[in-house]
Amino acid sequence: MSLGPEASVTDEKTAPTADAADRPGEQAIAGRSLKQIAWRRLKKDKVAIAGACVVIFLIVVAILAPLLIKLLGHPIDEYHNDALDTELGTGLPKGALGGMSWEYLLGVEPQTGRDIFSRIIYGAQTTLTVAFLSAFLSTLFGTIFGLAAGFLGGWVDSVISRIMDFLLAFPQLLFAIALLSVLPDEFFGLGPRWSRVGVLIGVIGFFGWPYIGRIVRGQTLSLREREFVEASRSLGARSGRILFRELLPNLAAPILVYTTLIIPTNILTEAALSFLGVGIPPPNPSWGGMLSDAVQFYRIDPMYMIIPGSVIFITVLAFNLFGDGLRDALDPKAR
Amino acid sequence: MSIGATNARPFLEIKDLAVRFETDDGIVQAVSGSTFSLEAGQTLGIVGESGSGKSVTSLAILGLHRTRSNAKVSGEIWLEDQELVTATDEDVRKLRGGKMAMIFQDPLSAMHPYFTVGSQIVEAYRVHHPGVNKKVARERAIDMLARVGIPQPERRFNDYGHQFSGGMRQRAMIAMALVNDPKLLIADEPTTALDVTVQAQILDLIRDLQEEFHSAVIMITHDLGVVAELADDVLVMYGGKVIEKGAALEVFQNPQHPYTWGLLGSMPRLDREVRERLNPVKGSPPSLINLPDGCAFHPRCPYAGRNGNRSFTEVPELRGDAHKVACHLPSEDRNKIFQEEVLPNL
Amino acid sequence: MARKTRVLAASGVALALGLTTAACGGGSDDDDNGGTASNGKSEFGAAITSVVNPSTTKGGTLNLWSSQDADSWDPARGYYAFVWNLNRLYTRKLVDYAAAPGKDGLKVVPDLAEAEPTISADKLTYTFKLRSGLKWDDGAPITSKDVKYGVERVWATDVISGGPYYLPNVLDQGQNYKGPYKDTAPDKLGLKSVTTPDDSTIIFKLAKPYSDFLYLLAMPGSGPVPQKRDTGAQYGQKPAASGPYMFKSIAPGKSVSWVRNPNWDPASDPIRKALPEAINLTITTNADDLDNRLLAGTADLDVGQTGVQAAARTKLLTDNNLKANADAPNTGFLRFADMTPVAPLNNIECRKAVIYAADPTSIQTARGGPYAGGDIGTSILPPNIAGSDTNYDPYNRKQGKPQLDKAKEALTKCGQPNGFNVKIAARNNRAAEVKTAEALQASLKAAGITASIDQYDGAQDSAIGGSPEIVKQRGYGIIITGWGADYPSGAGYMQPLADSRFITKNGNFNRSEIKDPAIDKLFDDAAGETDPAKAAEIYKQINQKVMDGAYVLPFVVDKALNYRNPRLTNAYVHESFGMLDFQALGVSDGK
Amino acid sequence: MLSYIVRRVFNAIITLLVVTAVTFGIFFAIPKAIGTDPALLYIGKQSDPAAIEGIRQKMGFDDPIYVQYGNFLKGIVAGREYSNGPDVTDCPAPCLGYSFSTDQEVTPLLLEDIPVTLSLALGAAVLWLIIGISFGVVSALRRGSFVDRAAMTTALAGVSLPVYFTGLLSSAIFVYALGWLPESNYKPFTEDPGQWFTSLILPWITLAFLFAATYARLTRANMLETLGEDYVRTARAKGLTERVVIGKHALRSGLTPIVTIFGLDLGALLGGAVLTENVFNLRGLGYQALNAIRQNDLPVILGVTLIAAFFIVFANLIVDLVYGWIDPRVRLA
Repeated sequence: MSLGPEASVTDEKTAPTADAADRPGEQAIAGRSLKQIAWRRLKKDKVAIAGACVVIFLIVVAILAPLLIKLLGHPIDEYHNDALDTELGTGLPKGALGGMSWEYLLGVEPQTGRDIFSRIIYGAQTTLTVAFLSAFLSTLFGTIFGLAAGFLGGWVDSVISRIMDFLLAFPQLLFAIALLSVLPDEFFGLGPRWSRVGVLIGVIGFFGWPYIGRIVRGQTLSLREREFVEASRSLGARSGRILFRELLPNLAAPILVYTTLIIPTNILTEAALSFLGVGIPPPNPSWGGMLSDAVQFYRIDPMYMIIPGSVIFITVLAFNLFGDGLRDALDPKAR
Repeated sequence: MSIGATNARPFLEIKDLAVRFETDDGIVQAVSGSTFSLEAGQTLGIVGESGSGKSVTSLAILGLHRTRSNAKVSGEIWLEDQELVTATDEDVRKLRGGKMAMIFQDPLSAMHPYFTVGSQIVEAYRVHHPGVNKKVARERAIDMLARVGIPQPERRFNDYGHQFSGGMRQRAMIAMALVNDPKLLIADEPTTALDVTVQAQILDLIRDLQEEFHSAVIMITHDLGVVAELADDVLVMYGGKVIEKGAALEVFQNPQHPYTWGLLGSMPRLDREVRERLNPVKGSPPSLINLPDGCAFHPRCPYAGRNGNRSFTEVPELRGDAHKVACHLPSEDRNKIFQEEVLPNL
Repeated sequence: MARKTRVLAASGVALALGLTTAACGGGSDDDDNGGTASNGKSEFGAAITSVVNPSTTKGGTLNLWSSQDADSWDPARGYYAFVWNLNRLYTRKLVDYAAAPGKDGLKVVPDLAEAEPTISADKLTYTFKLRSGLKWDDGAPITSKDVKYGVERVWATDVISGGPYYLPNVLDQGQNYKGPYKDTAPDKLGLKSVTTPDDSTIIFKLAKPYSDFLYLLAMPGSGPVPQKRDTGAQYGQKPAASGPYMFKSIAPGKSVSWVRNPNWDPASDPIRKALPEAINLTITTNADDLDNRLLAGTADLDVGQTGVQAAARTKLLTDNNLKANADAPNTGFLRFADMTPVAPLNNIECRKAVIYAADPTSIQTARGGPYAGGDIGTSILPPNIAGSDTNYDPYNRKQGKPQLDKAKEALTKCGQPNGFNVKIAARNNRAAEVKTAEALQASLKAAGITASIDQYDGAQDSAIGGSPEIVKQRGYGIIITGWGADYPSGAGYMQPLADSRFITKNGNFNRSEIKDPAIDKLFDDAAGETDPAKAAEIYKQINQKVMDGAYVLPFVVDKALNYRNPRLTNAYVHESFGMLDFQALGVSDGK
Repeated sequence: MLSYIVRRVFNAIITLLVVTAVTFGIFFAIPKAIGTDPALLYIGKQSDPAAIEGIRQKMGFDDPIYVQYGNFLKGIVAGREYSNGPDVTDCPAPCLGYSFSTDQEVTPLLLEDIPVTLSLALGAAVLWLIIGISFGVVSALRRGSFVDRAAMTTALAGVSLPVYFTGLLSSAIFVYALGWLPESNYKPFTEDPGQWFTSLILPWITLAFLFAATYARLTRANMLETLGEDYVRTARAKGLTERVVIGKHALRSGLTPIVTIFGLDLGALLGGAVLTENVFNLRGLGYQALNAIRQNDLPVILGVTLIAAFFIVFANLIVDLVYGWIDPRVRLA
């Protein structure tokens, strides 16, 4: 997660928010299942629900991208010189607000005349795919290694913990850039776009796992000492059973919360890497790449910067709102 | 204690105390309609399960709910001649730690980890004795540490909480609470976190100190044994309400409320062979957001409806004089049940 | 065999963020950028054909700015065009380009030499006599031995790498000379083909006639270096000055300041004006800040001369008062794509299909538009090289539209009626090249040609795009590139691009791998041709042959829209650099 | 305590070695993998075989990697000499080698960048600490109030805004549209304090905004947790004024985690604020690093990575020590 564009290296989300003042309330509603409680709270959290709606909307848009573009836009790599000012030779979009019109809903790119609307929608595909899958990857690795470290203890724990410490003490963004700039552009016949998506998922997912790993390890350690695990162990339960029947279900809530919360971070990271020129290769659009193109023009065609920037902002905010809501609803400390 | 009497108020008098918390999930009625009083030099035991409102009651007396914006307190709390619910924050603050002090359940978490034990006691002393210089305060703190039985108090003065053993830590907490000779001492489960042997020492200490300072003590606990040992009067709370109160001896010998019976049944006793299992009160504590109508205990009460009255909507009052109880069941029925069904199993 | 384009400043940094636009340009058409102001008054493009604000007023400080530092101040190591231009301030050579606008500037005239060299009848021996009284900035005399020593340093690429490497090709002649640092001769002047019979005479002996030889001697690396003051790799930190200005201080990445060289005698120098009292160069990281300073008049000139950024460009093009102090000269660069022998582009018809399918306008716009990107390119010879013909448009590109019917036709002839797949290679550190590749990709799509873009490490261009083996291995069919001449002759410009003998394992620039004996022979003919007009005719033929073979797809003839402070005097574009002649500049207000 | 420090320092050194070894390995392996020669990178514009051979010898590219790595380490500790016969270049300790692309010594190159990054990071840190912590504390104390909600909404927006967007947006507004600030053009403080300040205002604010948002959320969460702690209740029960309760008892432990995080954040930033520096054209370590990566300039990449790792590891060390000083439980454990 710290890959995150110049974000705090810490995971502020680990900070518990349970307030002792609420404890009477907690006791009061004890007895209902955690799921029910969480769902009830989540439903009441209008902001989180709004976030979730935006997220769902974006996912639908990304899935329907080809259709939407047919209906409302133009192919992403179609040049439209007619939408640009060629008279004075500035190459800027004709008309106000970066050339916004019914023809081009979000205007056109300077110097190429490509439809920004279409490119934003296609960018959503890329961004969301990368963000979700890399979050999944981090979660998978984080859970496996965190569980292993916390459950097995001993040298396994020390090795995994050292690796996690090491990865966290690494100039990660620099390293990701360096790695991305030398990894192959194409493999498995996926084509440049999806190959790159794969590489991005790998790199972002890889640098993200220690964060989940640390949390899972900590939770496992504390759960391991809890009565119910002790009890089942004393009853002769095998490790596998303890792991999957006792530990994992209890880890599910925090894992879900942190997975949700690294998605927005991954979006920012993907955008940052694209912004720095090691993301999705052109002409495939990505939000960060569009912002990076906009650097040249933001003084004279600010819309070209504002649109992808705002889209990144709204998407990340929506995920954060939803994630925060989910965490508040599920916060294990509030149980 | 009779209302309208011209003689002086009791040392502490609580009238219709109610504490509510507004939470996201609804209003939590932590304490409702709690009324009791306490004389100087006396000890009141408040017993109940967790969530029964006993701790909230004590916090309300000290005014510690005031910093919580979601807490609402109503009713009256009279400490001698001063009403505390309507008093200003500043007035209450001045009483806190001075005239009334509190000992908490877990001395480790109740002590600031970054400050030495000594400095925390000094701080408590100086806030109520603003003119006193550090040296005097220090001597006072060391003196207190010695009085609560901490060996080598000069040396321990500079230690941190985590360097103390559990019992010593609680002694230090008591020293901190008593440093200003409080008239009212509230001990909230002071021995729960301690070993059994240490428990006894701490209880002895509290009793000794009470005698020495002639304080009134409120002993909050879920352990009836503690109450039996220390308390003059007993208050049984359930679901935020006082359901039985009376002299300790009276309540123990002749408990009136089925819930109290349950509590007594769940008490391990040394004078009796260990049974296969204790008799806990079956079921879980009620939701304070949606309290059952009428007697909050009725869903768990094994005797509810014995008299054919299955309506619990009417709130039973605390009836009777000295020994009071809030129960739907007529006292004859209860006595019968107690004698025939409960006592043999205790 | 070290041929390499001069690196233009902005394209050299190419901060990936695209913070600098590589190669911008403006102007309408060819040479006549409206610059008709022969009265010396400033108007748009005036400095291209005439001297703006002619003056002989001395004094003041010239405030030069740059968004990029020099590659090296060592004359033998610098390769950026602006560095060569700035070298004229402190490095004199035997011969140098004349100080004049227009085609006159392409002439090489005596500098340290007192006259044109005596050339033997067999065109193999060049004898120069030095002027008398020439002095270094420390007062020591400049001798022919200093010149020879300077020339020898070009060989020493193991110590002072980075500069052009033409002279060894002509003068080593099998000696396998290792440069002065490994020279076993006691005076370190062991190069046999150059002799210095006395302190004012230097004789070059060539193995075969080479008509462009004087151009090589006009490069900064051929200037004199005093052996005593040579510190090898560190020489660039304090180079000796033979010209009118000497270094006062060099703060790498920050600033440079020059002051007058007291030992320079104006009488001995027919080229340099030396008007300002001092010259400062400030290096900034913020190109937009530089533009703002230019427009505000607090900076005099961007020495990169690669064009202002998009924001300032818009201002310049929309404000006629500002525009009057701007020029959009040809930079001497051509932006084009090489088509390699990777199938199916080994078939001429397939190559033609690409040329016809490419949309000249969208590529031009992607490069900055008709004004900022440059004129649509039609052949490989840019207008500043003798032999070029701006009306020569074999593929009818000037009309600005892709010719899909012709492309289809060519595809059919090529046996690929449904189009084919091709890989476009572009340097990842050149934003404009990537943009060009995208535009090309989009227009090829319309003709059914499916192109994918491969961005390769631009820092390793010579080892990737410049390696035929790697190109083949990676299957690059089209390589986006750019090219500017190191010296303004047809051979200097075209030979590395089109002569089969210039194909090298690394650092290759004949990336189309043109192997046409007829073209090779024409180059040989031109080398022996001393009549410039006849040579120009040969180069014209070569140009046509290359275009007939459809080896390259020219994009634009690069232009740069530059702004100059109105207070600058003697401002004119020097055609050999494609930028203002820095040594001629003065300031009108004396500040 | 002493053995604790020694152990920590030892760990730090090991981490640094691993970081450099990994970086070195990767960047050595990469040119091999894609079939290029680092000597070619040095030569840049030439491909003269003699020149390439000269560079190869001088830089020792023919040596096995562990020898090269050994030489690299030796250079840092004792300095080294590059030589291929007549051409000897002395690189004094701490020698990080020569840049492939500019042929400059890496150490002074990076030393020049450090003040830029330092100015950026420290200035921003002051801002974000003040803003983040004060809003976090106020929000925690007035939980649910308008101030709390406004601050937390802003903070959530803050953590959702990429710094490269806020950077561009702020300069579009304040530099270009309103003209309140000049184009940023960094000057060292020692040369021109005024310009130093004006060129850093926007980067500071941009960077601080992001971090302040994080810190406000974090501070609030920590403060809420601390305010719920038993010892804060004890402090109140002692009759301490709210000022003392909050200012002494709650803040002290509520801010302890912030110290940790601040140390790590600052450490990471000192290694180069890649995005901010690039958006604002600040030629610091992050700017240098990105450029070097683009040009495959191994010595510079290695140098920056080493410095960045050093700052991170050093910050970790400091945090550990400070933690021990603040929290007696750590110190006396």
